[in-house]
Amino acid sequence: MMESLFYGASAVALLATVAALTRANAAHALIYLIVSLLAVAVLFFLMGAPFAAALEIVVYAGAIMVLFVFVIMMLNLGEAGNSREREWLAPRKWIVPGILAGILLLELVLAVRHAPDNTSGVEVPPKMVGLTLFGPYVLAVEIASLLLLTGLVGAYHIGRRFIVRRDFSRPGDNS
Amino acid sequence: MGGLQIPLEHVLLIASCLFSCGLAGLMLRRNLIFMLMSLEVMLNSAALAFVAAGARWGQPDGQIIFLFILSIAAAEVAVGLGLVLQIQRRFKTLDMDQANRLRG
Amino acid sequence: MSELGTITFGLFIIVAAVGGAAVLTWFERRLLGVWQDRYGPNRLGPLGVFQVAADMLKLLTKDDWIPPFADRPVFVFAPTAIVVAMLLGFAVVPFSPDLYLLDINIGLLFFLGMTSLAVYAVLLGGLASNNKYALLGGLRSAAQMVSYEVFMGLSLMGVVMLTGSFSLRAIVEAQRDLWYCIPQFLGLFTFIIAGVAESHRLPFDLPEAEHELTAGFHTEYGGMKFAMFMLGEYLGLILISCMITTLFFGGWLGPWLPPVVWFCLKVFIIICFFILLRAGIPRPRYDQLMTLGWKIMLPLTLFNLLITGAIALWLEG
Amino acid sequence: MAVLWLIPFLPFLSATLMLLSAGRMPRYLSAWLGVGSIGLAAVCVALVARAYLADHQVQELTLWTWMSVDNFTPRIAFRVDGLTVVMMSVITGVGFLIHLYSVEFMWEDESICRYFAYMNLFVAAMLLLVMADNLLLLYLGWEGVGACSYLLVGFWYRDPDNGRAARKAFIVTRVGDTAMALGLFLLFTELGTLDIQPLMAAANDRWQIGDTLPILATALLLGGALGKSAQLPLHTWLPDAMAGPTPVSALIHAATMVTAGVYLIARLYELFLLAPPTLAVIAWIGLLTLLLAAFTALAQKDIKRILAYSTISQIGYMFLALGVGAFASSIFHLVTHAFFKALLFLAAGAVIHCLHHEHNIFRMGGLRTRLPVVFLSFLIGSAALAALPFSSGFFSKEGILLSAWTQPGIGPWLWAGGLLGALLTSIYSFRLVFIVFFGEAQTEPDRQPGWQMAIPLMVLCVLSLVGGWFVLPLSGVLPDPGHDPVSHWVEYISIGTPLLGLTVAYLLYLGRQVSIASLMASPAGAAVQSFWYGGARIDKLYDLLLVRPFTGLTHWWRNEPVDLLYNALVWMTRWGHGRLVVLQTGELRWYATSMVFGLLLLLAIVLRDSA
Repeated sequence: MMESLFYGASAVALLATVAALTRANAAHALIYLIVSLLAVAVLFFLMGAPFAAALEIVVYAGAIMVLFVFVIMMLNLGEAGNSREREWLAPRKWIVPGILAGILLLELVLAVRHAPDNTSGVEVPPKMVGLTLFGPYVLAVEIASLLLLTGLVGAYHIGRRFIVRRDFSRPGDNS
Repeated sequence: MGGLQIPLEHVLLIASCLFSCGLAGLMLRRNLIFMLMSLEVMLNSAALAFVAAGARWGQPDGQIIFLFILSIAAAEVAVGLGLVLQIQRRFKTLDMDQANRLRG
Repeated sequence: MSELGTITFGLFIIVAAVGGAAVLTWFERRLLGVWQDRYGPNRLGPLGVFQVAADMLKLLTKDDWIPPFADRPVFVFAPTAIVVAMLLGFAVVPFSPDLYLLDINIGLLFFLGMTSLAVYAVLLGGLASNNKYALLGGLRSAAQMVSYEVFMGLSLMGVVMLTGSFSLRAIVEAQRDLWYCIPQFLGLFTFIIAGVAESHRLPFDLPEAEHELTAGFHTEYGGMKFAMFMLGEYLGLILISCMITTLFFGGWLGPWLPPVVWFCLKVFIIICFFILLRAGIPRPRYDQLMTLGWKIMLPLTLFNLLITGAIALWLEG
Repeated sequence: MAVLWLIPFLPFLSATLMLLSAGRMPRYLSAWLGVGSIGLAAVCVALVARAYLADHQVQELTLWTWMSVDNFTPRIAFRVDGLTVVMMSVITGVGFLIHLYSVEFMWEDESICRYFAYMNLFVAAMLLLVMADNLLLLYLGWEGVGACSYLLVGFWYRDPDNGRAARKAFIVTRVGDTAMALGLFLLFTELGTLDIQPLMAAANDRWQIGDTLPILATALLLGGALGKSAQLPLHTWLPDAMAGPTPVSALIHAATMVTAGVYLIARLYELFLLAPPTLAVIAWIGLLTLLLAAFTALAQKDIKRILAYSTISQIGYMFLALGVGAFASSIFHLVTHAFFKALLFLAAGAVIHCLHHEHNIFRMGGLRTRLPVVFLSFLIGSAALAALPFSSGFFSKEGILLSAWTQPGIGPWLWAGGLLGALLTSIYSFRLVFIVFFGEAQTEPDRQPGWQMAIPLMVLCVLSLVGGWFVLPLSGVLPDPGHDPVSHWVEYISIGTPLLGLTVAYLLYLGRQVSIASLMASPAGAAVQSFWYGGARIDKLYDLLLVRPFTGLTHWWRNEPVDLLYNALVWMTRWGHGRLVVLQTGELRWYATSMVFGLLLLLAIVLRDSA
């Protein structure tokens, strides 16, 4: 039962990912991507990593992807954008990326082929994750926080001038 | 509820497939938003591999690396989407083949 | 509980929650009427209680129209998302010591995940409608939800710290001596505000602010799909009330009465409080909303977290 | 001991509060906080000292482990023995008096809050320095006091000269600190610990007297001590550091921080005992410094610079004592010096304060009747500085001279040098008294010192007088050489020398029985005077020896043939750039695809190797 759930979720994840990356409409692609992420969250949960599963939903699906939707809504390219995307997705353009990705997949399959181990079947509870995170990994946490701070400042700086504030006090100037 | 015992190979295989898909998407798509999405897929597949490895040993380290990947993804998306907005404003397109000059 | 029992119970919860949400539409209007010194629906049946049935009939028989310019699949998908997410959220609520669907040790995180997924209904609804007002409503909603989700999660971490677990049953059990509404009053306060904002009810209903955006993200929706949005909103209200009860008011704990009754009683009181909130407080401006979220509530939750952590360490020795 | 951690924490807390207020704190509140926190710390120190004096039990307190890297685990831990008790008492006691004094001195300054914040931070860092049980924590305090010294010397930062003085103080001490850091590295790599007690034990265990390694380590540590304590050749920053407010000079550049070097060597005396050559060097450096600074002090005009050179000279005595192994005498002199030099600085500050910020002693005069409290303080301070009999300086300096005398071999030479220094000290200190307080009035004081100034002066007067009778709880902590009884004439001479100096000063500057005006007017005399006035030209020497050659070298190097190599490199890079630039299309997908190519290749190689 659980095994079949696992393989089902894997199939959903794969199919949704493929679908996500071949859509012309960004919103549709995002919905597929979210489905894929939820499927991966199920995989995490089944492998005994409930904390990672929850975070995958809360942070990945619930926050990061919302940002994507937000930007798509802000840009709101509409049908024109979709048709152009469709044009860019012509079968001819698939050849090189397809071949390269195929070779990579082949190589990866060759590389992981000899892993005879099973997953342990032990659930790693959030408390243990937390203790390890703030124990041996505390320096990495600091670095990650620094990275996030950098991301924050960078995003603020880069995104700041997207909305040009009109100066309403000077009616003649509409630049 | 305990975890599931499945061959590690299978999980890694799924992660490889996801990674290849993401990579193909990255090479295929010209729209910056889709490229960012492909990057997310790749990061996510790497996270899957890490969590699988953590599950193999029953240790929290895999999940911790997942957390770091999560923070990297968050930072990357924040900056990346900021760039999307800027590029759209300056070039009036998200086609990365056209936005190829250093100075906008 | 047996497999079959679980399934039955799950179905029962779904029916009860949906039914509760339906009754709530009537109840809210009556209660608002009382507080605002007017009648509210009072024509059909005793106290107008059959108004619920009438409304349902009207919504169900309405023409299920989809605007031609809309993004069809997404347009249909959006309202279902919120109902599904909210109903899933009920899976982790412990109604009594042995009346629950799931007791996973990340119950709280599961709830947070479901509320964060509920955002998509509003977002995608607004996007798929292909309508200015809907889009603006969706954008507002996205920003509001993302902002308020941040401290919603953080406001609960004080509770988690005191209990040492994400499991909702453990959290209730830990409140045997003292309900967390006392030591975590800051957490309660911020969580209530975040909860109102997450279910985008008044006073934080900016995504659908009638005066500016006609009806915001569901401008184009009608009939059954509109009903589902409303259903989702009321389900969200009930879910948030359940969570507040569980996390801060001792869940099923209470003397004399059976646990389930206690639980329902508490949830009922909190729902009344939410309706009172709607009756009493005007809607803020959008920038005020954002300022409140980032500059007041977030520091407040962080402060709460700091103090709670310090006290927890202190008690530990 | 529970109150132990409060001692550095209280000043630190109040400094943090004041810094966080960003100068918006009302001035009376800053004053209360600034003085109060030190006062409370002093009370805590008194409690700790009482407990120590009762049972001579070393108190230890580990707060937490600072960091843990491999077997390097320095702790935030305090260790209080007799030496630390003495230092803590001096720091908080004298520090409290100086803070109290500062309230009046700095009251009209707009940034009094910043002043007290820096001062409290300094006290916290200094306490950390003396209380630390490992050298890394000590080093933290060491750098902390350096930073505070920088901040306070440049306190009136609007004047670029003050900023320059602050930078000079910082950079010159940094030279020494670098040496010290190297010394710490050496000690850690060799002995595997920086905790002071285990370090000493390990050093005694592994090293013989006269080994190369202890000599090298102690020499490096000595470098730090020389920089911080303004000894030859790193003394040049201290006279310039007088640019800061006078209470700062009293606290940091006379009573406490500059003696940190002495403390360091005393704290690590077991290590230094393993390196006799270093000790000899310390003695000679001390002697040279004290003579040089004494001569220089004789020629100065600025009241604070005179005191600054006198400080250098007195610390020279302490180094001399350390060099001859009289560690306890050195610390004793440190304590008495802290009393009388703080007194002198504060009195000088009062003079400056009352005379519209006049620094030149030749524009003062006749202040004896106009500022009686200050006169009395100055007189007592000078008497102690000159080591007139029965003042506190007399006892401590006597101890140092006798220890020098009993040193085998070079002892008499050191003794004679020290004696000459004592003579000079006596002359320049009474020159100062006679010129400033006697004779004709040049400038009229426009105010009298208030109680916040008078009380610290009084207390320090008493301490300067009776400080010599204190018995410091150093037995068991520092070795007491217990020198052999010396013949009486040695003692008589060292008692008589200051009196001789007083007489000379009287004849030259007050009685005017002997005129040196003609001597000073002669070319040779003028040259000698200007030589000493310029601090023995050491600043010039450094400029000539270090700065000029360096800038010259850089100028010369700028157009060197070596550049041809780099030019060739540039040309090749340009050429390569021209060829490779075609790869940079700006197309993101192209980049990604090429990266994938590389990845595939690498993976293939790895696979082939593993297969």
